[in-house]
Amino acid sequence: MTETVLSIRNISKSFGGIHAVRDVSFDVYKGEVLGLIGPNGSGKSTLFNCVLGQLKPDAGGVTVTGQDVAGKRACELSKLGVGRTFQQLSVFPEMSVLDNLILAGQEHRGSMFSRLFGPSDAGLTEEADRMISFFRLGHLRDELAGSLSYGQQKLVDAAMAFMANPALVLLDEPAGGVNLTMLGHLKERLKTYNREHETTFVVIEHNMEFVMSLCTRIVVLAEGAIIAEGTPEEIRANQTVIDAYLGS
Amino acid sequence: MSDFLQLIISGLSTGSIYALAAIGFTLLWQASQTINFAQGEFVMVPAFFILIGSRVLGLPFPIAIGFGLAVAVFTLGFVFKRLVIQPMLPHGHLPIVMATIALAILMRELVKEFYSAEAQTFPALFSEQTFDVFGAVISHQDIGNLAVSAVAIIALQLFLGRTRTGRSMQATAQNPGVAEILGVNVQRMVLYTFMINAALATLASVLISPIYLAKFSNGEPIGLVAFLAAIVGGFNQVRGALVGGLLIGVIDNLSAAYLSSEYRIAGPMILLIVIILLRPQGLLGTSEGRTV
Amino acid sequence: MFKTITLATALATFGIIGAASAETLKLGNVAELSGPGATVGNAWTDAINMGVDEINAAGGVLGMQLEIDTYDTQTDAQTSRALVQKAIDDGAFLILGTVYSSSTIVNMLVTMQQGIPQIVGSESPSITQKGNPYVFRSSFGAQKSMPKIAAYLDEGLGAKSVAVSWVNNEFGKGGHDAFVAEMEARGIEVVADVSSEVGQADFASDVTQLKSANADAIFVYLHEEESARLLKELRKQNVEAPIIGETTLLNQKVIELSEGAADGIMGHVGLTVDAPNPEIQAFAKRFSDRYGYKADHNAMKGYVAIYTAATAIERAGELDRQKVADTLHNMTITVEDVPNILLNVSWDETGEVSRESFLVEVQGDETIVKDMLPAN
Amino acid sequence: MLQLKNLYGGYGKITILNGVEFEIPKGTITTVIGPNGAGKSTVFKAIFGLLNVHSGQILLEGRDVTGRTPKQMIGEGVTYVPQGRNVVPQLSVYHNLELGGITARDQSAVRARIEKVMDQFPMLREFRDRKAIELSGGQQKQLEVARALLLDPKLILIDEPSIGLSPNLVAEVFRTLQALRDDGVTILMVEQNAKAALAMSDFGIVLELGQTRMHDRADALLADPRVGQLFLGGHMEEA
Amino acid sequence: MKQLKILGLVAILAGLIIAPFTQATYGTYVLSSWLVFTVAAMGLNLTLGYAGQISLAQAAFMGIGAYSTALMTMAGLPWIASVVVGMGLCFVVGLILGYPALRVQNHFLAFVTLAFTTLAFLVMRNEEWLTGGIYGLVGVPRPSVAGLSLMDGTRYYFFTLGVFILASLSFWWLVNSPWGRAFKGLRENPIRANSLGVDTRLVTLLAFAIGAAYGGLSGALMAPLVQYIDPMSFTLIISLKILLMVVVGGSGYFFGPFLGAGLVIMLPEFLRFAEAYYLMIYAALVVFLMVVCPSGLLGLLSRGIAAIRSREPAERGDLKEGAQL
Repeated sequence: MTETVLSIRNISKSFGGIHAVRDVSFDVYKGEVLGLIGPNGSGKSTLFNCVLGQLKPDAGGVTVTGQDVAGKRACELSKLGVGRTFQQLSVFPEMSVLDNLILAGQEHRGSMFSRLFGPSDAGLTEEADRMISFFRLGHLRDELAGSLSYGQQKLVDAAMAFMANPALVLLDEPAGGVNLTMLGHLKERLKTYNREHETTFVVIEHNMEFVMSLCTRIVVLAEGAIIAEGTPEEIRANQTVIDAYLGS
Repeated sequence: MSDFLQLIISGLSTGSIYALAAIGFTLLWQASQTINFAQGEFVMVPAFFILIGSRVLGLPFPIAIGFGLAVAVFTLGFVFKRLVIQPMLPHGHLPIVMATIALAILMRELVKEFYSAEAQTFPALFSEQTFDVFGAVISHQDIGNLAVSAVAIIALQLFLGRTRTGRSMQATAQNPGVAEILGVNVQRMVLYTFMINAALATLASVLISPIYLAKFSNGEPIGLVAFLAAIVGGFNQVRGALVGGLLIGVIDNLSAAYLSSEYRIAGPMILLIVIILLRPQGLLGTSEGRTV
Repeated sequence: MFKTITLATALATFGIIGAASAETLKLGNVAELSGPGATVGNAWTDAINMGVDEINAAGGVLGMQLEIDTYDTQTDAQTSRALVQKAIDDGAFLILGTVYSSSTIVNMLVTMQQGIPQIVGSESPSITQKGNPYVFRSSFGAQKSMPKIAAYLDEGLGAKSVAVSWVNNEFGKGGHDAFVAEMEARGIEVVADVSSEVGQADFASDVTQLKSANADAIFVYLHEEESARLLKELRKQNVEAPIIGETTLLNQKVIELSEGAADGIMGHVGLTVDAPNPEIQAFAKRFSDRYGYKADHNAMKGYVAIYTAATAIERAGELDRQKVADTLHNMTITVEDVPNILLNVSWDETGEVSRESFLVEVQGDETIVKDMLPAN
Repeated sequence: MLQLKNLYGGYGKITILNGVEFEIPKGTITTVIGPNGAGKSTVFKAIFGLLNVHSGQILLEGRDVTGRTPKQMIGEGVTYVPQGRNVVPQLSVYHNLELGGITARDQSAVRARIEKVMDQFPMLREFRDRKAIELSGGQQKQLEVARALLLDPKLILIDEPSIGLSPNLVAEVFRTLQALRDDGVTILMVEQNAKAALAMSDFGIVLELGQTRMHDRADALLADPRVGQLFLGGHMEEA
Repeated sequence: MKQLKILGLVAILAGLIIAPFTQATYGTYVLSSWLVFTVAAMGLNLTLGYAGQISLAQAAFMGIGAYSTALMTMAGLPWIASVVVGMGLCFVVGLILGYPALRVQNHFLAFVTLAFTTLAFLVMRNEEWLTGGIYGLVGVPRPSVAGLSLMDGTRYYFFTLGVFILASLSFWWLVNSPWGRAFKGLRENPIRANSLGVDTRLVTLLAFAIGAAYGGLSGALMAPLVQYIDPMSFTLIISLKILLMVVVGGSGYFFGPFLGAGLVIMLPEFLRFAEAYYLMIYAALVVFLMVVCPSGLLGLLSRGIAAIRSREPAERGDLKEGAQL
């Protein structure tokens, strides 16, 4: 079996009597694109936040490449090789696209002091340019990120998550609000990146078509527990899943 | 003991006036996230509106107060909200902070140039007669200030709680989105808040000017104390501002008497820092949501 | 006609001072026109302007008309320093101001470095104690007036203890230190020493401390508005001890603002418009006729300052700054020579001023001069 | 009752509604379903005047009400219960109810109406003096629905009433809505819980990508296998 | 465009070198004080404009720098040693003062720093044994460079200009280094920055500490310029004045504080004809500027340039390409 990148073990979390996540366990392996879906209120976001160390689970634990993430700050998690994107637009609007990407990578280069006295781009311009052209944003390289269209900003957001060569990338609703043509482009780029770098993805997404065509494996949550797991085809045919979405 | 009592009572009397300024301050914050660095000048200026009414226009004093109130509510409420704050609201805190600082300078200079650079006496609402309680001397003015402030604050609470407009204002402060879908004219409610702030400031002006005298430079210390009171008490509570105002009035007196008169403002300042670090929502504030 | 033009051209060609400047003499007035000191600076400035108009109407100084440029320090020491420099750059022959000691201490460095005579209205003792040969006062330093008060406390009131209320800035600190030194010298005990802030609103705690000290007398050294607030609070808390002060406490403004609470206070004033001298009365009348408010000691300081400048230049006989400064040292101006100097006055070699002063008492809303104290 | 004609609209740069069209009859319950991001909530906001309509028309009983403010819509007899928590947290239950009638001139009528509404929701009477924030999620939702009834509306827009409610509470809310319909109120509802919602509705509308895909009787939609597939990412043919 | 910028810079520098020869002593003094305040404003611009942390403590830091310099140089120690000590002290105090910023933001932070400024003032005024109390310290010597006395105003101006250029260059280098990028990240999207590995806590503290050190440098230049320091020069009003410089010029723009300080210091000169009204006019202008353009004068300028630029090419290539995506 291939190497385990993310391991979720018996996570439970409740808020004021409501069990948001109940005893969820699964592993994600190197190079996988795992989709995490479920109707509203199924506990996806809670689980996601436990993985990101932002919520402390009541029970269970999360390890990334063998290291416990409990109590880790976001910047420490990043150093562990976890990249992420955000549901809302999350670029640095008053900085150029290039600077956005350099910032995304620089903290992984050298020490605080070597960065102060080293080159101003931390030696990352080339790599950032590669990433920019990979996402076909070349013509926007020097524009302020905040002046780009919504879809373009989503691309920049995604590109930033990859700048530090992460082992695991968590994509939080990457397709939200992106128009159809842009969506196809985003999906294709993510797939290509995954194939070329064997980076592991975990995707939360409501757009089922996007999830089904991007992911290699899907975990379905409902009312805080896993109700199904399998390939997109299997999930699509699963009556429990359909019921969960349509309601009983 | 009588000294201590004296300090407490005097502190409460001045503190109640601070509370009026502080309450207006918190109302603006709740309604529109406006931090008004000119709040002290908002207390300083109405005294001059009233003096213009009584000395220049020759109105009898009670009518002059009404005149001052009307002018203050219009300029410091309506005009301030529409012309200054409203265009800046989408741009965050800093421009409002800077603009209100500049506005404070503008108001000071206007008063100095067009009225007088000199301090002015201001007629007192209450007699300066005094009586003794356990050795402490209390004047009618002390009692009057406390009473008027208390009545104003209770009236405000009743207005906010019991009237249709008051409840609409509360809804606007606590959850503007909901207020809107219930048909509340959110912008108008915010405007009312500004006007109430101006009215409270006028009241504070009427109470404080007989003691403090009316002078163009008075705004700065009053504004500073209003800030302190608002933060110490809790930015999102009328009660908080009240308690904060009284507390600052008393602590100021006590630290001057028992710590060091040279370091007297250090007392309230250290209290401020401690409160912000340990309980940023203030003594009575709630951490979630904004509440009137 | 033709001749004059030729002459003017010739003068200009030879680089001799232009015709216009031969007829006017520029002085700089650097004062507190805005900020907390605005009241003080405006009175000072108004009196100077009145003096200039009178002097010009009487033929000017050395045959030249005076021209006064006024600069606003915003009651800020650093601004005042810059503005004194600007006034010098603009060609001021002599500088008048500033009134606030905090500013004067800074800006007198500039006039000293460039050898420009400066007549100030400040009362902090340190100004004339720094060996600056170009700085002169138009009123007493606190170290001159405090002995007079000490003598009165000791001999007049027979006080054995005293409580002091002072404002914690240059003005108050200077007066406080000089006063406390005098008390020590005379063996009067300072039983309460209460400082307050400029702009302080609530004097309840100050008065509580002054009252509980049970001193034989209370000495007050605050600015006008704070004096008024303190007096009101003293009356409110029924303080019985005699209240003694220096010039500021006995200012008309304090009496007006304290609305009766000043009744009965006593003290020493260097200059007062209530003095029974005909010159002072005439000045007070001219001033209130012209400006519509009553002159105070700050106005008198300004008035004395401009007449001092005019007289010193006149006596020096030429536009030589060093010579004017030398003339001012150890100079005496008498009312007979210059009526508008208001009182006979002398300067010593440090620039400190000496003249008669007054012991006054407030009765109702009037200041009554009780006694005339000799110059020391 | 309500008719939408070729409606386009959205937030800022993003257009979400791409020509929504439907018509709902008076005195019925219509449920709008569709995958997330289909624009269901956006349609409600557009109707209620909380969103800029780029083009198209909204007709209420034949009158054009496009571009009205929320206050004007309330005046037209339309109320709106948004998604999520929408109570005023620090006010009491009673005062929250009063806010529902805040625009009415006659406040004594509002008070009478509150009594009536509290009869319908006895829980509210029990907790009338509690702060709204102290109620459970389900109770808060009931409070919101009750609040929307205070002005005796002709049309109620309800966005996802079932979120955070236990199944028996959902059933209760649905029963309340049916009772309202029987009193002649028209109800337009968005619901994730599509099956249960369609089961109690008269009509159903399927939205996808900001367009109306299907519009039929509720039972017909319930039987249509394409509806289930739609949620899991299949595309629908133009209906 | 870039050449134009360099040309502009050279012209400004040349202007600064020639300026004192065209000015009387007063003009030179005003220019010197502009340079000094620009250094302080630059520091605040780092804290506020680049890192997004509001601070009303800059005057207190100037005070710390000025008192260190005055005390040490009056005791006969070299100026440069006092600068090191003053800036070091400010850096450490800045680190400590930055701690509240980790907990609270916006107006709360403003008030913590406001209280700090007030407390610093009280110490400067009341601790007479150290600071000379309310009278301050008089007769601060101006340093000598290579045996050349700088007592002359013009010489001291050039000395200030030299230090100013060094400070500007290091500021330029700092904000364009990865640190500068991290500061901006903190300002624009702290959560995102943190998720990318930026240690936002450390960066917040550094933003405070470095900004404070610039305040200290400014104070160290000011003491010899004025040759006198007293507590009144470091009150809250001065902090507000420096804040005004940063915001009016354009916070977050490199040249913002240069322009802002110039305006705050020079505008009264230009408005002097208005006599007593100049403060009024000035205040009214600030209110107006904040209402129409909260990003300051440089923000207004760049908005103007953007408007002109976007009008020029009627069809932008990138829009086309973007549309294809």
